[in-house]
Amino acid sequence: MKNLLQTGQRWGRTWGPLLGIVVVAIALLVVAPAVLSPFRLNNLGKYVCWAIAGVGIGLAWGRGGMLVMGQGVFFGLGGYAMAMHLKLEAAMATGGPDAVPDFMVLYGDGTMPGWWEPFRSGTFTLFAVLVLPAIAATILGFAIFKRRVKGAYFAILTQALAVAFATLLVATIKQTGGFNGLNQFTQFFGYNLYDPVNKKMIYSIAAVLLVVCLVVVWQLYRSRFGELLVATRDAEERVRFLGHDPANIKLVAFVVAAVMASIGGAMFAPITGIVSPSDVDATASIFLIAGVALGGRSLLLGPALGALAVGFGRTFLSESFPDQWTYFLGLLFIVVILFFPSGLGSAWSQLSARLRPKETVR
Amino acid sequence: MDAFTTPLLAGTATGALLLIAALGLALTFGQMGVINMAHGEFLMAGAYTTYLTQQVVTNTDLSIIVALPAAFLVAGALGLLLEVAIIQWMYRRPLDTLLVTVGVSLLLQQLAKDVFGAQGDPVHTPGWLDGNIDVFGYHWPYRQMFTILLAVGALAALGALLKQTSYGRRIRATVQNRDLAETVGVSTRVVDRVTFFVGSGLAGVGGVAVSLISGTNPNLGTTYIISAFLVVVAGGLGQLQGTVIAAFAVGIVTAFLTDWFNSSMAQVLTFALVVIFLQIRPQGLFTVRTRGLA
Amino acid sequence: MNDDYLEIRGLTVDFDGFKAIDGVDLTLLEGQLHFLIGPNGAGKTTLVDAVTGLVPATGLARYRHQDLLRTKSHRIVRAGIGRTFQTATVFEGLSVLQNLDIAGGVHRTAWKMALARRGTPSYVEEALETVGLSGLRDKPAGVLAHGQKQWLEIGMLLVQDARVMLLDEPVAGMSAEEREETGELLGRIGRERTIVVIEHDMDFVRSYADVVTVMHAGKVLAEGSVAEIQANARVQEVYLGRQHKTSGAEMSSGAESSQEAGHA
Amino acid sequence: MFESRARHAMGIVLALTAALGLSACGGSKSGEESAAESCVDTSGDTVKLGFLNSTSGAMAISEQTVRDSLVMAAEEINASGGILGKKIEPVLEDGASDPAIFAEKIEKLLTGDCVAAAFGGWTSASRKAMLPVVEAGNGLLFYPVQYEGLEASKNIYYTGATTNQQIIPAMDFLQSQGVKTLFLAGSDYVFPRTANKIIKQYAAELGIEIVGEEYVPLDDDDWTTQVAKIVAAKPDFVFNTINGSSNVGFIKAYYEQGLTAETTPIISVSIAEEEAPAMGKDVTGQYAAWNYFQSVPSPANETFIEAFQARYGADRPTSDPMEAAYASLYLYKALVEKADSFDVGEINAAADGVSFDAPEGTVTIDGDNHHIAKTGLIGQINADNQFDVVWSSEEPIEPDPFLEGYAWWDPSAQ
Repeated sequence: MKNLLQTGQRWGRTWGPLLGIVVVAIALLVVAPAVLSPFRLNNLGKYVCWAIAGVGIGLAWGRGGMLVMGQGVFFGLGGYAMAMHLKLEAAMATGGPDAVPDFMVLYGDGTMPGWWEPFRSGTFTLFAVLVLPAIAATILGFAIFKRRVKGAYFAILTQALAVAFATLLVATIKQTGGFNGLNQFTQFFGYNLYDPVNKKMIYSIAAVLLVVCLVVVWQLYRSRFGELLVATRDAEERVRFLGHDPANIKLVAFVVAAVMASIGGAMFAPITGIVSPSDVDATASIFLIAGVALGGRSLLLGPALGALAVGFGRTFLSESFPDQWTYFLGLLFIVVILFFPSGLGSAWSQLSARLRPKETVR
Repeated sequence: MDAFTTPLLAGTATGALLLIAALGLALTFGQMGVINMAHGEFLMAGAYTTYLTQQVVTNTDLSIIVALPAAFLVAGALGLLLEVAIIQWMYRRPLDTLLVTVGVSLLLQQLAKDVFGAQGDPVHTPGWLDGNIDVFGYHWPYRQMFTILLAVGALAALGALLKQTSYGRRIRATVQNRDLAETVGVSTRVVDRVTFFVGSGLAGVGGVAVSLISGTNPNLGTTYIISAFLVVVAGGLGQLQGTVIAAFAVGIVTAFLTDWFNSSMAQVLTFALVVIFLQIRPQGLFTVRTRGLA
Repeated sequence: MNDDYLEIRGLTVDFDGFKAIDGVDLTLLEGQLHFLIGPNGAGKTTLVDAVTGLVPATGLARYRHQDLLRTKSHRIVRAGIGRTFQTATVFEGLSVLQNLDIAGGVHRTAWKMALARRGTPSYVEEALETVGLSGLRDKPAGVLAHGQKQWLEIGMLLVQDARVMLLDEPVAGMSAEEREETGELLGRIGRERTIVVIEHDMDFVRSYADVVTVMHAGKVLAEGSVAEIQANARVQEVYLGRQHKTSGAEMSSGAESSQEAGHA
Repeated sequence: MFESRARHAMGIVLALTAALGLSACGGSKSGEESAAESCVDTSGDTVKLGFLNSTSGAMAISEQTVRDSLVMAAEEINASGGILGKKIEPVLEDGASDPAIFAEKIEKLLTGDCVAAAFGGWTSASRKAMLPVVEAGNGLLFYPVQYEGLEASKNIYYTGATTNQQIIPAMDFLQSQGVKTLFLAGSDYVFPRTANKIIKQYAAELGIEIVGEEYVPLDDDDWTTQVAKIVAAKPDFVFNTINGSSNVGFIKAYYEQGLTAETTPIISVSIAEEEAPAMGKDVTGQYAAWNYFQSVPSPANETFIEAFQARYGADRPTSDPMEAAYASLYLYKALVEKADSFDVGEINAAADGVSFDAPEGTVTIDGDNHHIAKTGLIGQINADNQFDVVWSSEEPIEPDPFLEGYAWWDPSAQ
């Protein structure tokens, strides 16, 4: 009997999280498109983008102990890479293969910086969405982790990075559209962006990417790397005396988190139709953190569900209480961190752990 | 000549402002490990206190003098309230204090917006501060000199508090070894509260100086908080001299970069320089060496 | 004699003008249980820190022709030198098995790291067996007794295949029974390794030490067998002198036992 | 054993996801566009209009005033019988100072609430974000703020000034004052950069020398070092395109370093009646270029000010964007009544020449570019923080958002 119970528990440990992912997949891919209006589905798509970034934050912060306060930067790298391509697509659709984006004509001298050129290619853009943040995160992470900058120092540096990044974007009007950001896209890899059928398709791509990211972290969490990452979070110096360089372990988690944020950003561009500095600055980065904190930073599904909840709450509260909704956001941080430091997801699992003995009696 | 003196003098004044803002942070961060993201809003509270003081004390020459202790008390009281209501439950969770105070910061900004309105309120510069002196072509405003004096004063007062008073000894004892301090009879609870009060109060004083630059507005705190934290990070923990040098270095370097490029690039480059600096001295300028496995 | 010995020559650690280690020479041979004793502040832990890259030092520390002072901590570990800490530091959230498994991860490929563990590697089984924790393999390390955590740490060094083990007060706080078990364990595994133990408990030192080095104020005071050390006049002086300066209440148990040694 | 199962399981989850994803992915390529159906329902006795302004975030400071005058205009129109006999039912939304939120909310207003038209937006970023949504849904947006021009959408009516109605008149005024040297100070974003590009080209045409150009980020209030450069450059005039609270820091630094309205006057394009008293300095004698001032003498303006202060308090000043927002709702009423329909196509067809006796004077819609003809005014701040009109273009200026009628304009020049 005991054996059976143990088997059951092990079964649950292996399959339980996967079952959770399947439920999320069905909810996002089958239920949501069936019950939501196209507008609300598009809203959900935006939250899904934040959730993808949130999954990466869960890895870096929840499991790796790195409070990444500047994920907006990587969200922005992906978002701007995609937006540059969409902008060029829109330009080429009306102005031929050599057309340049409208804002360069309006605000600049009508010439396009050379580094925009490769983004005419959709393949290159997809490649850039994955590789650009990886390179940026590797350079930055290498500089920070190798010199053993961690804890609050790390958090503050990443936040300062987000501020610097947004400032840079605002100041480079002719290259990045400045404060206005990049917008007025017309198509997404040839598909008309304003056709409801296509919007649904783009939503589905984002949802599938979220599920894929969840599966990736699920595998990472149960791998030896996952164990080592948690070990590094809890006792970084001790890991050094296992013969590992903790910097490398953290770097991997940081880079994976950056790439996920970038993927989220890349889908954000076609779903909202705009990427601007206010989507990637320090405040936007804190929004990303809020969802992860709410859902449970070290859980598998917590960060994603938390990000979806915060996204929904943001829309709902700002529609219902347009003037007071920042109070709710402030209170959310205070209440969750003060009373549920491991997130609401953990509060729920603690409760269910207490209830479980009764269930197994049945 | 003015290509050199202007950024130098203006940067020193900016550095002085950063120093006042960073002193309180360095104190609470160094002693308690608390990362107070609402510190910028204490600056804002100081600025609004200046505005309110000018409504009551209509003599502008006098009001700024009255505003200094008032702002210290108001911001200090806010800090004390924060410590008692929230922070005291979160020691040993330093990263979490960062997130909680982000929430507090959002609340305070919205509160300021609702109480004082989204439009900023004017703060009048007193006559004796409204002028300048010509230094090699730079019309150096008295206000900037006042800011520097304020920073020096705050630093001297804080130094006296730490070095000369029994509270100071207790604070230093707590910074160096909290557990030991407790066993020899220092009430670290009281010490923490005093530190938080003083640290936040200093932000209030900084708020008076800020209000002379830009009046008041609900988002005023966000402008300074990141730079102040960069100063603390670059300065290193546990020693105020690091904070002092870092504050003036960041202020002056930013001013020169602004002069050579523009404000936006200066912000970006200053951040890059801090990261590069941390490559050379990862623990900041000065650090207290501790033994054992951290 | 093969190359598997740790050679230390003129090692100096300077903390802003204070010489915590001052020109230490030591040769640590394989197959011997080497004990490092001395009063608090003598520099024992700092010596281990210097050899394992935790504090910067000058002089020479060489193992298998590798200059340890110019090597990063994790590379030193990879070169076969492992250590433990005064306070047992195991990964409390992970199980005993996971703790040991993680210790064996250095030579795994990236691909293997990305996969979940399957079964138990043989070297992990062996280590479990050797340190006597087989029965507790699935327990979280956090719930282990103090002595068991120390054994787990030694087990992790075994999995790491550390040829040199630097153990910082492994039996502090253990019961007499546990000390005995630890001593035997060290004897067993010490035959084909270089083991250095920092210790205060002179009974323990007397029972198991092959070679004892006494440190005082950053310098090596004496080196030899237990009997030679006990007969050494300078060693006696250091411990007796220390007794005069310290009040009885503050004296640690370690100091008491060393003082005992001085008299014996 | 469990490991291999887990891998299978992972494979199954991924395959399932792919299948679910693909099933939802029936996209259609461009060209086979499915036309957006309008859901606007005006069959009842009300008509829904969306007011989309930031009431939170950094821009709330400005946009709240626009919201206030929109709400007042709606109440007035309802009191006098509504539009085509239908009462306005306002749907209020917060743009939260975030362009992406503006894009989201305008879509909600158009497709969820099915409003007949939306009013609002402030920053160009918010307008740019809303533009494709409004065009795709074939809705209507009324944008009430002066902006950098270079835009015309059939689905947007621009009731604020474009550059040839504010920037160019300001330059004409400077020339009339005999200005020879000019310094440009602005916030570091699109409007000031674009405005200054136009100013520099026109200045060359007018023979005015630009002796300096400085930008500071929107959220940075410290202008001390930049003002030092103005002191050194000793220009005849300063053209100020700073936006928001940064103006306070600029003005304070300006006076601190000994510059005054007598020595080196400033002409601003974003300091109005609301902002002037918030500077903490006596800014008497400084200039601003707008199309409306509270001091404009007209019966329509008297009524407007009276109503506004009765509704929101006697101490509330009225300013150009508020007036433009107020006028935008009345222009919409006039458009609908001329077209005798709420249909966007019919409104656009009837648009040319529709006019309204606004507080600033009579404004008329240009049917081609959907901007309106406005009179350019220069005001000088008096001791009561009101503006005395010191210069006027006399006639309403036809809107020319792309500056096609100006030979000196070369968009591709730096």
